[in-house]
Amino acid sequence: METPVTPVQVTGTVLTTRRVEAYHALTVVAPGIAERFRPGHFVAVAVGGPQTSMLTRRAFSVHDVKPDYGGTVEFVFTVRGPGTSWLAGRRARDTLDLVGPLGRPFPLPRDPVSCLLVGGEYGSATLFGLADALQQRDCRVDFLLGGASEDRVFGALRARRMGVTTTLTTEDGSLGLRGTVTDALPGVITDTRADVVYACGPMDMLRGVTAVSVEFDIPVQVAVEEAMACGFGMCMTCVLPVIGDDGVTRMVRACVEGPVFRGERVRFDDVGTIPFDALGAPGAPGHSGARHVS
Amino acid sequence: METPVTPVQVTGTVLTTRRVEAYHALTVVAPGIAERFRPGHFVAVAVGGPQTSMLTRRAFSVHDVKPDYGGTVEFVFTVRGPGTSWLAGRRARDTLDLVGPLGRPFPLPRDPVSCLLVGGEYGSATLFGLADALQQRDCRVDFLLGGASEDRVFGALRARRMGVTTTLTTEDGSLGLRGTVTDALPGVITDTRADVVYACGPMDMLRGVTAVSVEFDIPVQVAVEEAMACGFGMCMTCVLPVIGDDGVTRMVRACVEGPVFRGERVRFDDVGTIPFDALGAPGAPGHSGARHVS
Amino acid sequence: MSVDMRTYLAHVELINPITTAAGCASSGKELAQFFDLNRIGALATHSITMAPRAGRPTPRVAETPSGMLNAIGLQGPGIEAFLERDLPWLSQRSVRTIVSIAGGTVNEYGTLARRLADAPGVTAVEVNLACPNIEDRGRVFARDGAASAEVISSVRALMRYDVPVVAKLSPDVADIVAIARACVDGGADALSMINTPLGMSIDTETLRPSLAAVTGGLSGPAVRPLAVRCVWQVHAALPGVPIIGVGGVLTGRDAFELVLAGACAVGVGTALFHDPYACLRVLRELEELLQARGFQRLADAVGLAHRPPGSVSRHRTDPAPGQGASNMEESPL
Amino acid sequence: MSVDMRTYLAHVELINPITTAAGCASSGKELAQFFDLNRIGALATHSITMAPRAGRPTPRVAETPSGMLNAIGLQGPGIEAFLERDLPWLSQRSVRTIVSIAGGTVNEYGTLARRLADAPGVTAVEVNLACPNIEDRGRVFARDGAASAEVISSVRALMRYDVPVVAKLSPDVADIVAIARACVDGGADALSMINTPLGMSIDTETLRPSLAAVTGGLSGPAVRPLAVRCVWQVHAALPGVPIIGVGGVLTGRDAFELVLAGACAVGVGTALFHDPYACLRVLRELEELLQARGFQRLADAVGLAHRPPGSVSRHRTDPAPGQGASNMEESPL
Ligand SMILES: Cc1cc2nc3c(=O)[nH]c(=O)nc-3n(C[C@H](O)[C@H](O)[C@H](O)COP(=O)(O)OP(=O)(O)OC[C@H]3O[C@@H](n4cnc5c(N)ncnc54)[C@H](O)[C@@H]3O)c2cc1C
Ligand SMILES: Cc1cc2nc3c(=O)[nH]c(=O)nc-3n(C[C@H](O)[C@H](O)[C@H](O)COP(=O)(O)OP(=O)(O)OC[C@H]3O[C@@H](n4cnc5c(N)ncnc54)[C@H](O)[C@@H]3O)c2cc1C
Ligand SMILES: Cc1cc2nc3c(=O)[nH]c(=O)nc-3n(C[C@H](O)[C@H](O)[C@H](O)COP(=O)(O)O)c2cc1C
Ligand SMILES: Cc1cc2nc3c(=O)[nH]c(=O)nc-3n(C[C@H](O)[C@H](O)[C@H](O)COP(=O)(O)O)c2cc1C
Ligand code: FES
Ligand code: FES
Repeated sequence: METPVTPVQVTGTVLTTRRVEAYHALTVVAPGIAERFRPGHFVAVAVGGPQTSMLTRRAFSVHDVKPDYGGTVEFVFTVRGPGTSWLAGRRARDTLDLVGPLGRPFPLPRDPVSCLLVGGEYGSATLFGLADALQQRDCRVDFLLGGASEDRVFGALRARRMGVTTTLTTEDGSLGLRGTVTDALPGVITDTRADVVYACGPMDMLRGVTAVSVEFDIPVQVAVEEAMACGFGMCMTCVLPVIGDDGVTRMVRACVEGPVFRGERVRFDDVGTIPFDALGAPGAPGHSGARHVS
Repeated sequence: METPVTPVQVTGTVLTTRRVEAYHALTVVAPGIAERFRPGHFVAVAVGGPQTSMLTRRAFSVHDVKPDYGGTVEFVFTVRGPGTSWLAGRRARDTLDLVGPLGRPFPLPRDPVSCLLVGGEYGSATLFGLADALQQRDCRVDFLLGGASEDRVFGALRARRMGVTTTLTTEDGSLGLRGTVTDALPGVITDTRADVVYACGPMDMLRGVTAVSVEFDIPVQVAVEEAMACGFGMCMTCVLPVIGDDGVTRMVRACVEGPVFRGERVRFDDVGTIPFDALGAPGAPGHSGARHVS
Repeated sequence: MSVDMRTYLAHVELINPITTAAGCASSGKELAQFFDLNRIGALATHSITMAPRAGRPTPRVAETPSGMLNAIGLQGPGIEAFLERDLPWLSQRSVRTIVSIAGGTVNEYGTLARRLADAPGVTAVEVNLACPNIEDRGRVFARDGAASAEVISSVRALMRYDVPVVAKLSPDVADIVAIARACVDGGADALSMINTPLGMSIDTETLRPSLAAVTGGLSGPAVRPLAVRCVWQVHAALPGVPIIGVGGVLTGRDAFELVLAGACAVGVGTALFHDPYACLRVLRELEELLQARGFQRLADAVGLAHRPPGSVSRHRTDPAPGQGASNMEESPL
Repeated sequence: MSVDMRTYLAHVELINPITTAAGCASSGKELAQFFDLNRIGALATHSITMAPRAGRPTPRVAETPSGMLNAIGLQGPGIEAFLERDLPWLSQRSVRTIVSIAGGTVNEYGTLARRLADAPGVTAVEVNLACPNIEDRGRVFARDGAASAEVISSVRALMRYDVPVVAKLSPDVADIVAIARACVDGGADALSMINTPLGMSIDTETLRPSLAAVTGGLSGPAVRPLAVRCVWQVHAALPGVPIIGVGGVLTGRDAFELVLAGACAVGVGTALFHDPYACLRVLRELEELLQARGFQRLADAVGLAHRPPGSVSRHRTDPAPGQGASNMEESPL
C-alpha cells in the first residue's frame, strides 16, 4: 500500500464551475493539494460560508488535478443535502476551504498488467487519475461505468477516449447495457482479460464487484464511501469492519486506513454493524464494561 | 399617533448596493412594503442565507422608498457584527427577506409648523422621508446632523438640498461644528424657531435632545433603537420604560409601541432597568412571585 | 389526496398539530396581523401570572449559534387583565387557546387554575414548570419530580375536568422520564417539552454577561436534538401520553422529526421571530412530507421512529387506536 | 507586547490554555500531521478503557444545526495498547498529555488509574464520568454526585500524587454545582466541562433515528451557551477550582467567553473536525483579543465577567493570586 501524504488546508479560489450531466464540477486553485495528489485521494470541503450552521466538512474524490495557476483540483458532485446544494451555488471567484489530499490512494501494480476500472455514478470520477497513472506504467485500462440512468453515468466520453474498451450500463437501459455494472462485470472481465479490478461507487456495487472478482480470483481494490465528519482520522465516524493481515477484523477508519481497501478484506455484509468477532466487539472476551453515554 | 399598518414578509431582489461614506446602502424590490411605508417605519431583515446559524432578524430604518419596479425600499447600515457584515456582502440580483413596514411612524403636525430634524450617525437615514412628508404639509424643515467624524455623518448633502438650514456636527471637528448635536441644539432651535423636534440616533443623543427640547418647551418625537429579536411585537425583547397618558410607567415594546415616542415620555435614565415604580416591577404591590428561570 | 392532520390533546381535538410555543406569540394579536389564527391547531399564550409583571431588565436576548438566549422574565399584564382583555379577544375569534400559567408556589398555580376554571375559551392549560419555587429556596419546579407533581395535581384538581392540563417540562434534568412520570401520576393529561435549557453568553467587548439577567433560556434549532431526545425517551416510557413537541422547529421537516419521535402536536417558538408565517409554513411543509411518504393521517406517523427497522409500513389504512394514536409504540403492525 | 498565556491545572503549568477535547484528537498522531503538538497547552486523549473496544455501529455521527451528534462508543485499543504504543509516542515527543479514562464501575476507573500511575508522560488524568454505571442499572455517573465522587476519590487515591485528577462533567443534570462540589470533595484537582448533553435526531427519509445508537452526544457551537453557563455557575460557587472550559469553541472569541466565565484552560473538540489547525488558530485569536483589550496575562481574564459592572480594570499590573488566578472572583479590585 502507498503511504499517506501530509494533508494541508487551503482556501482556494473557484476557477470554473460546470455541469456534467446530472453532476456539478468545481475546479479550485489549490496548489498544495494538487502537488501532493495521487489517484484515489479525496478532499474535505467546508460548506456554508461564515456563520453557517453546518459544521462538518463534505468529502469528495478528486476528479482531476491540473498545473494551471500553480495547481488546481477538480471534484464532481451530486446535490444530496444542504451542503452539496450550497456547493452547487458557488460561482467562479468565490473562495472554498479544502483539506487534502486525504486517504490512502490506489496502490499501483509494479508490472504492466491489464486493469479494469469499474465506476458507479459519481464514483467514476476518481478513476481517471488512476487510469492516467496506470497508463504511464503501460498498463492496459478498460472501463466499466454505470448509473441509474444515462445522465447519471459519469465520464463515459473520457472513458471512451482513454480505455481500450468501455462498457456502460444503466438501470433503466437509457445508455449501454440495461442493468448494473455487477451484472456486466463477468463478461467484461472475460473480454478484457483483466488482471486486476479497481472499483469506486456505492457500497452495494462494491460488494457485488468484489464478489465477482473473488470468483474470478483476481485482486480487487475498492474505494469505499462511508459517512465522514472530519476526513483525517480524528473523529472515528467513518469506520467499517475490515479484516487485517492477521485475520482479525477491526473497525477501521475509511478516511485514513481507506478509502481504498482490498475488496475481499472488507466485510460488506457487516457494514453498519460491529461484527461479534471484531476486535473489541461487545461481549468479546475482555470487553470493557465502560460505555460512553453518547 | 398614527395607527400601525399591517406588515408583510417579502423576498425581494437587491436592485443596487452602494457605499455612502462609512455606510452601506441596499435598495431592495419590495412593493408590499414600499406601498405601506410611512416615515419612521423600519424593516426587519433576515441575514445569513440558507442554513445560517443567525436566527434573529436585523432591524433597519427605511431610508427611502421609490416607485421603481413596483416599489423599492432602501436602508442604510453600518457593519457592526456578523449579520451586518453578511449584508455588506450582498450584491445586485441577490434576494433578501424583509418584513415590514414595522413600528409606529412619526406623527405629523396638522399645521405648517417649523420642524427641526435631528439625526445622529445612521439615525439620520429615517429623517428624509419624514422631511418629504413635512414639506408636503408646508412645514419648514431644518436639519441638525452629527456623527463621530465626517464619514459618519449621514445624508449631509441631501439635508443641505432639502432643509432651510442644515447644521452639521462632528466629535472630532472634521466636519461642521466640533461637538455633538446636543451641544449645537439650543442654538439651532433658537435660530430656526423650531416648533417641534424630531430625532433619531443613539439613546444618549436622544436623551440629550429631549432634555434640551423640554427646556425650550417644544414637543420632541424620538425614534429609539433598542435591541430587537423579532420586530413585530412577539418576543418582548425590545422594551424600555415609557410613561403612559395615565402617568404610569410601563415596559413597552420599542418595535410596536415605538420606535417613535414622545421624548419626555421615555425614561432615558432608566433604560436597561426596570424602574421600581413601573407597572409590575419586582417588589411593586401585588407583584407575583413567579419567575421564569430564563 | 390531502392528509388528515387532526390530532388530539387528550380528548380535545385540534384541527392540526401546529401550535405556537408559549411566550413566543405574545397575546396573539400581533400574530393575527399576519394570518387567521384559526388556521393553526392552537395558540399558546405567554405564561400568565397572578400579578402584572414588568419582566427583566434589558438586554433580554442574545443571539447564539443556531439559537438565542432569552430572559424576558414573564412580562405580562397578570391574570385579571388577561381574563378581561386578551382571552376574550381570542375566544371571540374562536381561536383554540392553550393558556400557559406560571407561579412561584403550588398555591399560586392553583389560584391561577381556579381563575381560569370558569373562563370561556380555554382549550387547555399548560403549566410552565420552569419557575423557581419560592418555598424551596428557589429550586425550579421542573427540576424536581415531586414538586412538579404537586403543582400539576393542584392545577388538575382546580381546573374544569374537560380542560386538559399539560405539564411543560425542561430538559436540564438528569432523568426527564422520571419527571414526566411524576407529572402524569400527578394528573397531567399531556406533556409539552422542551422548555429552554439554561444557558449563558458573555459579551467579549464589555467583558460582562450578554443578558442583564446573566443566564437565560436557550431556544431555537440548537436545542432541537435535546427536544427530539426528550420526546423520544418519554414517548418510549409513556406511549399513551400525548406530547406537544417543542424546540427548534423551523421547518416541516423539523416538526416531522418530533412527530416521528412521539409528539402528536408541535409547538413553534423562536422560528416565529424569524418568520411570522412560520406556523402556517411548517404546517404546509409537514403535510407535504407526510403526503410524499404516503401517509393518510398524521396520527399514523406519531412515534413511528420507535418501530424496529423494516417494520414501517408507509401506507397504513387500518384504523389507528383511539386516543390520537400516540400509543402506537405498543400497537403490533 | 505579547500576553503571558501560561496557565495552571492545579500545580501543573501549561504553556498556554488551549487543549484538545477528549475524543476529538484520536491518539494525537493524526493532529501531529498538521502542527507540532507541543505548541498547545495539552493534548487530551480519547477516553481509554480497560479492554479494546470496537465502539458503536455506524452511522455514528449526525450533523445538527451548529452542532453534531456522536455515538462513537469509546472505540479504542484499551489501556495496554495505549501504554505500549500511544502514550510512549506522545511522551517521546514531550507532548503534555491529559489522559482521559472511562470505566463501567468504580473499580474499573481505579484500575485504570493504577495502570497509569507509573506511566511516564501523564500530565493529568481526566475522568470521563459520562459512562453508565453498570452496578447501578446503567445510571450515568456524571448524573449522580455521590457516584461521581466515589469514582474520583478512587482515581485520586490510586493516581500519583503529583498528577492532577480532572473530573469531566456533563450538563444534563439539574444542578451542575452540586455535582462539581461532590467531585471536588472527592478529591478532584480540577474540573472539565462540559461533556456532551444527550441528544437525538431522526432521519425523515428512513423514518428512523439517524444514529445507529439512537441517541448521541451533542457538541459544537450549539452547546456553547450551556458550557458557558456551567463554567460560570461552578466558578461562582468554587472559585478556587481550576476549570477546563469545553463546548462549542470555534474561535478565540469563544475561548475568551469561557475564560471570562471562569475557565483557566479551554478544550477544543468538534472544531478540530472542521479545521485541523483550530487549536493554534484559537490560541492566536485568544491572545490577540487579550492583547487588544490590554491584558498582560491570561490569568487576569479568568472569571473576569463575574466582577460587578464597572469594576473591571483592563490594565492590571498587580500580581495575580498564586494558583492560576482562577479564584479572582474573590479578589478585591
Ligand atoms: C471518500 C468519499 C468520497 C466521496 N466522493 C464524492 C464525490 O466525488 N462526489 C459526490 O457527489 N459525493 C461524494 N461523496 C459523498 C459526499 O461526501 C456526500 O454526498 C456529501 O457529504 C453530502 O453532503 P450534503 O450536505 O449534501 O448532505 P447531508 O446529508 O446534509 O450531509 C450531512 C452530513 O453527513 C455526511 N454525509 C452524508 N452523506 C454522506 C456520504 N454519502 N458520504 C460521506 N459523508 C456523508 C456529510 O459529510 C455531512 O457531514 C464522497 C464521500 C466520501 C466518504
Ligand atoms: C428600529 C431600529 C432601526 C435601526 N436602524 C438602523 C439603521 O438604519 N442602520 C443601522 O446600521 N442600524 C440600524 N439599527 C441597528 C441594527 O439593527 C443593528 O446594528 C444590527 O442589528 C446589528 O446586527 P449585527 O449582526 O451586525 O450585530 P450583532 O451584534 O451580531 O447582532 C446580534 C443580535 O443583536 C441584535 N442587535 C444588536 N445590536 C442591535 C441594535 N443596536 N439594535 C437592534 N438590534 C440589535 C441583532 O438584531 C441581532 O439579533 C436599527 C435598530 C433598530 C431597533
Ligand atoms: C422569547 C421567549 C419567551 C418564552 N416565554 C415562555 C413562556 O412564557 N412560557 C413558557 O412555558 N415557555 C416560554 N418560552 C419557551 C418556548 O415556549 C419553547 O419551549 C422554547 O423556546 C423552545 O422552542 P423553540 O426552540 O421553538 O423556541 C419562551 C421562549 C422564548 C424564546
Ligand atoms: C466525536 C466525539 C468524540 C468524543 N469522545 C469523547 C471521549 O472519548 N471522552 C470524553 O470525555 N469526551 C468525549 N467527547 C466530548 C468532547 O470532549 C467535548 O466535551 C464535547 O464535544 C464538547 O466540546 P466541543 O463542542 O468543542 O466538541 C467527544 C466528542 C465528540 C464530538
Ligand atoms: S471521518 Fe473522522 S475519522 Fe474518518
Ligand atoms: S423585537 Fe420582539 S417584541 Fe419587539
